Amino acid sequence: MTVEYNPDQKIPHPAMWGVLYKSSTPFWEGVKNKKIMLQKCKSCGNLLNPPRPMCPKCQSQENEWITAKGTGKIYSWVTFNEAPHPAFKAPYAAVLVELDEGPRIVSNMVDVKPEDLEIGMAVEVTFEDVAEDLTLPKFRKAG
Amino acid sequence: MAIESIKDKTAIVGIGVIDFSTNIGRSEWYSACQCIKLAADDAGLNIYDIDGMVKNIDDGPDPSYVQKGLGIDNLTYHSESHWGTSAMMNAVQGVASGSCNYCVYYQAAHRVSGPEKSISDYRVAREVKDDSLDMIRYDFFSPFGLIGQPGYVAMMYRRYMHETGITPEQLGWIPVVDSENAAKNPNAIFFDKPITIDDYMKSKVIADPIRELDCAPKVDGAIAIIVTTPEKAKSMKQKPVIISSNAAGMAPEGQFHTSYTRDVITELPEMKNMGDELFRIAGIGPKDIKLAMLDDTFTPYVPLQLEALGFCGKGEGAAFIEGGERIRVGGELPINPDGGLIGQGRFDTTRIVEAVRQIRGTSTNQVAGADTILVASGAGGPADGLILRKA
Amino acid sequence: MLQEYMDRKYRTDNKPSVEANLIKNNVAIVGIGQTQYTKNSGRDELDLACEAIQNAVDDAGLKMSDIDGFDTFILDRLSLPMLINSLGTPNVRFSCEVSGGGGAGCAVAVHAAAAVATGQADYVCCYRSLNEASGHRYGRGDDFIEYMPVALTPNYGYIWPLGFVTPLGWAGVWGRRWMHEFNITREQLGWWPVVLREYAQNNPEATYFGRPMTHEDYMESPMIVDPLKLHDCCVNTDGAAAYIITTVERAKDLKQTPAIIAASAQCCPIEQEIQTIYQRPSISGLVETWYVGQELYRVAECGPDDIDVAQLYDPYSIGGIIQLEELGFCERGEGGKFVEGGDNIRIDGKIPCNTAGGLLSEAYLHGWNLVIEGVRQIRGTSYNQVKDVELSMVTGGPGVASSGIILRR
Amino acid sequence: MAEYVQGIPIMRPYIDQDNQGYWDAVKNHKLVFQHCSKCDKYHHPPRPMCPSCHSQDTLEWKESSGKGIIYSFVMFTTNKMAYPAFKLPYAVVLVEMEEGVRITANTHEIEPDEVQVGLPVEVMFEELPDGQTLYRFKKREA
Repeated sequence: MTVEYNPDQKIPHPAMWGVLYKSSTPFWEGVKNKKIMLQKCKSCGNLLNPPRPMCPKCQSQENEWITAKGTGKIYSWVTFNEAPHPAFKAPYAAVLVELDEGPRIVSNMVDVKPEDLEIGMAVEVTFEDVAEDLTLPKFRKAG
Repeated sequence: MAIESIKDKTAIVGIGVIDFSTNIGRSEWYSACQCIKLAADDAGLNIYDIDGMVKNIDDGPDPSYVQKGLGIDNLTYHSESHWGTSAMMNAVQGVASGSCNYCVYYQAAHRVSGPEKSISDYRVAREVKDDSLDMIRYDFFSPFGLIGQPGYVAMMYRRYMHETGITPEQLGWIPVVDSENAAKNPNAIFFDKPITIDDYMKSKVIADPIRELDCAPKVDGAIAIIVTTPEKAKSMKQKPVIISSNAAGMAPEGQFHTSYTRDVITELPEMKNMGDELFRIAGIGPKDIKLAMLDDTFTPYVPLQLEALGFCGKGEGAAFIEGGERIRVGGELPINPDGGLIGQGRFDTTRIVEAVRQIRGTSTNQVAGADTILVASGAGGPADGLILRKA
Repeated sequence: MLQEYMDRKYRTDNKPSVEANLIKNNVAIVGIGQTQYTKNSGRDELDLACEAIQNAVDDAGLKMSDIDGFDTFILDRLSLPMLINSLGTPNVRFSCEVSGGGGAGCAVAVHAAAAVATGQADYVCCYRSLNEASGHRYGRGDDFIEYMPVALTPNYGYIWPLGFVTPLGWAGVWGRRWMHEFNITREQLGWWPVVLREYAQNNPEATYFGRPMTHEDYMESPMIVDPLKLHDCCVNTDGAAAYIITTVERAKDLKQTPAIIAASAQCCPIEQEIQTIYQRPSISGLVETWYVGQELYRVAECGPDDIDVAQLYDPYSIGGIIQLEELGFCERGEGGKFVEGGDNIRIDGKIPCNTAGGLLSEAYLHGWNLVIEGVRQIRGTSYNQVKDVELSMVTGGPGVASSGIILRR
Repeated sequence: MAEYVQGIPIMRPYIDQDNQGYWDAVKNHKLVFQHCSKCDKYHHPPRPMCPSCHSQDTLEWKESSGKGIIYSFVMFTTNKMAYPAFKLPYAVVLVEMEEGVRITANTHEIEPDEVQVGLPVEVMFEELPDGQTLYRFKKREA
């Protein structure tokens, strides 16, 4: 099962307000281009997730962006029996995916029912255009 | 000389609580003035002698408003704090550093009937003009429908179940014991009779695995707490409650209820940092605590707090609460004899008020020998706490 | 109401004793840091804050992991958890925010000092980061479209519907009353901005560096809100600044000459509003600045004549000049005459003021730049160094719940 | 003075339990002030407690004479600090009322160069284009 939306409601959009949210802009630009981008400290190689302007390990402000493989495992999940926002049709699940590179990101599953979810399930990324102006990285069962 | 610690440098001398409700019919400004007047009466203090005010940032109008009702000529110390009861720390520092004589910590929040409710609900969904950079963190959750605190906590709770085997049948004892205690507290409006573990298991699962009864409901209320020095307290109306210790704690990669990027997400490292500091300042250990006022805004945090604060070992929190015997009044470590937030609604300062009453011996659900009490707040985010003792 | 202010007799019997004040002479500012002050930083506030804080940590000779407390005031777009997750400080034991806008310019130092003096934190970092020039502006009329008074600030309901939404306008009301009661002239007002602009010519970091202004230029500048002209008003700035507070004991092992806090004060007198302080018996003075000054002098056990240099929070010229009166640098109603010609506030004058250019000519960093300049004067590293500075005063904003500190060597 | 530009919302007061009586009166073209019946004192802006006796149930609304003098004022002459719903220039006056409290308002039929500290004024009411009622001040004989 895939998350279904109520067509007359606006899905919450991430903010891409240019200078106001500069740190995370490359992540969302990447998603538009169907890639998961990860911020990496140029000085110590630490992966920064969520993106931020300084590396908490070495205080360097120099960083670069790498493309994640898009594979990982389910680390945890929540099933919403009541939708906390009118854009979503309950029930649906939000999953926490641990990427093979290490960082964990929140997403939804495609073609997996909430009751079939398991911690440790191998998953791979897929991109879904959920609205005219919004693409989201989602995951399907690997293989 | 600067001092080593705030141990025994301050005391709570007055508390003021208005009747909680789900539709209070008054402004928060009104309730703030009202509860401070009650606290001053309780302390036997002239309102005009109050010269310090602290509060939580979103709860109630700021000191300049409250002052217009109270008529105080000048405050020499005031500030705001973000979470839990961490404003208490500012009150303690203000008094201990000699910046003010009588500092009042007020929390006036009408979370059901007041207009703030709609603002914070909207904020999560980012539908209003809110340009705080804080909003950036929701960007990685909201588009996927992970919205609202019950969902954020459920993500951690599922992992907690997976790692330790904790079950809802165990966790359910928190609301069951809370409801037993709440039934004895006239200001705890959510239970007039205790519920059973069966009632809990039948409670609606809203964000699986979080049930409705795992979450503290919203409430309208107002509380004021007056802090001064133990010396000044001696000549006042009430027996002072000494602040043995007061601390706050944070930890790397922390976010409110969503610290998912940590190596282990099923611990409360902020709470551990805070607890270690609390015990260090007070010079005592978990074994010396007779009663714990813990943050039960969401039930999974209670066993995690027991672990973080050293009341039991890692992974033993679930067994500690199961059956309720050890956490009831009369048990090994009574928890929240006022009914907690599950029984009274989300109102963090109730924990301090109940601790004060227990030490005074005036609680409606008195714990025998409750002379040393730990108060913890801010589970799932920056934590803060107090150890209070009898003078 | 406010009898002690009306009588100019400060009550000391209801204050904690000076001996009980743990902040006095026990706490010091040991590190200062800032970013470039620009009109368009091209970076977000979190990014700017990280840089300024790192600079302050380096200046003090500390490691980032030493910082265990943070302090700022409200109207900040940063969230503390996000900031900490960038800086990587392992355990933050203290944090707080102060309400009241620019009045809290020094209150932040008060609370950080209280934390350090009571052992609740070792090194507290006070930070401010703004994109006011390129991004969100506080206090511009058109920024208020879509805003409505809300529950926590119902008193805006009596002023906003009048097209009366900006602090500059609100301050103009008490400014005019002061001018009216004491026959202050526009020519006199102009000397404050003119002298500050002179200072900025020696400060390469100042916004108006390289752009001098004569008194004639001032007189010819356009009226913004009558009675205030363009050059009566502060600049808009993108940038960040930070400073670090610890005990004098710890300061001994650090890199810089500590700027020791001889006194700190905060106040919130009754009928306090954000500038619309219209219900007080007199509005031709600044009650809050008077309270701050009296408390500072009481704790530091000194008077206005002992102060060698002052950084007065001046979002508008009138705010700076009336503070001179309320702090006792000149008599009530004499502020206009005192600044006339500018000599009294120049570097060799009676009380050199805002020696880096202040909010009008250096930067509008909500008073952080004033604290930093106050520290530089103690260290002897100011671009406009006053000779042999023993006591350096810094204040928070006028017309709001205010604050101040006196620094000493 | 005080005319409006179309299309930009004029702000409205925030009305709650503490100031409902004040704004209800304005709607009925009356100016009232909060008064404590126990202390016989006026307070403005309205508040939930009397700062003199700390009573929360002796506060009442008393109608004002509507007369006062201009205590101070500002004139908005450029769009920089003005609210864009207003046509320039416009004045905001602080009026000291006979009851002793001071209130702010816009002016009615007073030329910019006539606005002076000390000018006697009296209240009048205006229906704004967005339907709300607001008080203003006009000249009166001293």
